[in-house]
Amino acid sequence: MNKETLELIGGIIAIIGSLFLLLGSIGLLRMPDSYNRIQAGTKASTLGTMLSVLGAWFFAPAMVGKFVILILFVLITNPVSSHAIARAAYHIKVPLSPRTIVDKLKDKYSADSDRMAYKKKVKSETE
Amino acid sequence: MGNLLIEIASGITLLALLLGLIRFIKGPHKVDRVIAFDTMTVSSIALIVFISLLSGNLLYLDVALVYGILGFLGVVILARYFEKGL
Amino acid sequence: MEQVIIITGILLIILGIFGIIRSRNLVKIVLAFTLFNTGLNILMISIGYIRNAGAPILSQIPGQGEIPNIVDPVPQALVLTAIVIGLGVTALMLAYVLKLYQDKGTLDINSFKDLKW
Amino acid sequence: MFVIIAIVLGIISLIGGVIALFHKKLVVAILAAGLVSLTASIIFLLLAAPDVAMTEAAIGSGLTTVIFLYVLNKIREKNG
Amino acid sequence: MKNHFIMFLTLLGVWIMLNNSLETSIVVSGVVLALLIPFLFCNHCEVFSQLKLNPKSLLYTFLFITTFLWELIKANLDVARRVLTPSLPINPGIVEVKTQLKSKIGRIILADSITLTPGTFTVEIIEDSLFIHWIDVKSSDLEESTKIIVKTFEKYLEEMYG
Amino acid sequence: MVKNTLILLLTLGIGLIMYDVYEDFKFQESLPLLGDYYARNAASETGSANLVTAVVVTYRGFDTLGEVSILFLTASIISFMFKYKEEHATKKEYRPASELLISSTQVFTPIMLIVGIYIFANGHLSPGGGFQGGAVIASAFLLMLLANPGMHLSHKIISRVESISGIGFVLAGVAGLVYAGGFLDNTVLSKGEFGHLLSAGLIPIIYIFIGLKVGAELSNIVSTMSHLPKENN
Repeated sequence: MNKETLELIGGIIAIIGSLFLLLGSIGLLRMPDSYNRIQAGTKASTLGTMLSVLGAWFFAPAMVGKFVILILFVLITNPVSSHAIARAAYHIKVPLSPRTIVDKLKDKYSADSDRMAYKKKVKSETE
Repeated sequence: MGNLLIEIASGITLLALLLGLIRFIKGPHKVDRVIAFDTMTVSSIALIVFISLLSGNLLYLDVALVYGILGFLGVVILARYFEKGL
Repeated sequence: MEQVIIITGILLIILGIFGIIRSRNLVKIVLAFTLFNTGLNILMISIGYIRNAGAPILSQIPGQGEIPNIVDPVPQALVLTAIVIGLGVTALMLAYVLKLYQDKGTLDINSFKDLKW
Repeated sequence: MFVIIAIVLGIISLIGGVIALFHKKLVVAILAAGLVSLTASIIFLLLAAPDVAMTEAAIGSGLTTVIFLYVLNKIREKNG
Repeated sequence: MKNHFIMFLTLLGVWIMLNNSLETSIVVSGVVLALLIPFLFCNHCEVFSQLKLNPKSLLYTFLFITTFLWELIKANLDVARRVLTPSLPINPGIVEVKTQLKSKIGRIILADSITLTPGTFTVEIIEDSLFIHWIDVKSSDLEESTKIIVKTFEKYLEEMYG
Repeated sequence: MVKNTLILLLTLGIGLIMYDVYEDFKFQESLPLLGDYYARNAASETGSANLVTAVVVTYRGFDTLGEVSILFLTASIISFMFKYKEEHATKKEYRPASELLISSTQVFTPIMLIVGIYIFANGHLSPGGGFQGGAVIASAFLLMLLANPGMHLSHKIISRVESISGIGFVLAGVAGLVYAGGFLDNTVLSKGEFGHLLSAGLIPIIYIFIGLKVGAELSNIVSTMSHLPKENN
């Protein structure tokens, strides 16, 4: 494997990754409500960033540690942020799009007593 | 050859950033703006990596590393603010 | 590239000053101050920029009479501390804003006329 | 290539600044200020100043936002 | 104790990969730091204590990672198809699924994997039911959706963490 | 109406001044005098690869000392203004964080701390240093506060870390005065091999002190702001 071939492979992988980033942004524009925007936006861009960093690794094979740790950081931090914002969005009653078929969480949230019990349980756990 | 490919890739990433900005301007609800911000942060990590390759200085990767570990904090803070948990 | 960045910095400074003068809300004024701060930092860094020069991190000790091809490190060292100080000043200003709000119950700058005669 | 990157980042940061000044909701304004900080960090990187870019990244991504929001939280609590 | 040991290994690995070299000074300082940090800041952490350390669980970890990467790429292509089709063929909804995992680390890995594969993500976790937003609801029934969404990952995670 | 016109006129005036700045802006073709000196000699005098670090820690060390004390002053003013009183401490009402966030915090916090330590221990080799590392460490404590808003960072530990690192910083400076050329001269220890972790004399040690001090101060600010009292006391 000479340097030219490695750079060609890396460049193609990086372009595929950036296409995923573009796809995430298009999804962000086209989707009808916030939850679907989280689906398209943050997730496609996670894979896009991972592929871009992987492609960049072919250009500097000696820096393997930094690229691996960058991919790992993106992989472990992203689901936490998208889960947190989705939970907050449901809590402040961001409307679901009219195309939604089923909403199982609504029954759970409307039963106030259940929610209070859940709250108490979590509080006792954290203290 | 390799540099040309990376330039194309960073051009596409810039286009993604601009599309995210459109959602940030339009966003009917504040949650939509937060999602657009999150997407732009993640995309800019890729942009920083491309810049470090184009300028030939691999020490710039440390900046991308800081964004990788701290980028999610802003979104979590805003989410906790919205759900009255701060 | 340098012209574009300098125009960005200058426009951010003008925007910040305009916001500081025009806004009524105290929190908005602090926000405009941070914008002003960012624009000023960008302008100060671009003073030390030299075309086609690298970052001020050397890979080996330069020999006798040899000048490495790097940008000026002095403005960068100044801006480095300015950003951290900026965070401290912002926190202090926001603490005062909260104290004023707890006293008067409003954020409108027009209602703080105690020293006006 | 760097020229194009600089132009796009300049546009994003100026639009972010305008939103930060003229939007009615304070939360959105604070978020837009975070956007300005994000682009400013990449602009510092283009100017060959990685130290400054890292400072801006470490401080602008979490600490500035949280200080604004803690104060805003208290104001919101009092207004009910 | 087990938690501290695994945390030590993780932190040492992170330190060596950050420095990107295996010199003696870096390894020694890494060992010192990785011993110090869990003892100072992690008195109440118990995330890693349920981890099993035997050859079987290592094998299942490997299988899990390959499955996860395959699912990630497959699901991304699926969402790409949906986004690029002009009529936008989506069918969203929030469904409830059950999990049998009890350990904390297993639950966060399960929720993270569900969130990372596009098409599904976790909105809320209440006790042992997860509420999933699904971009294309195939079935709103509890058992049916549990079988489709959770079982792919859970069978590996059960072997790994119990 | 009059006010709006005045504001517009003022902004226009500032715009004109700024336009003048832009017109007269000359791009540098070569390094100015001071920068030239640093570029030639800083690496061989201090042994540090990152020249910004050399300037911040040794050549302009007094600036850094003043800067750190301004930060200390800010943190203490804020905590005096909103003094935390045990008897007035009401139970904070908040919605608990989700289980995923609470569990992930236990994994992320040590990793963030080690990234912060990496950043300020490698200040003389790669971009980074005490200020950035301190900010990352403060962000780690911020994440703990977000997952668990009722938690109190111990003020005793924070103030001890801060005062010890402050004293260490000054002592390192005095050691330079006694054993080497001047205040904060870093050649007390040997310069070591260029480009390795243990090199550049005292610079890594001073940066570790600065990093701990900045981290403690920023954590103090964040912790005070997170427990703001509801009413004026």
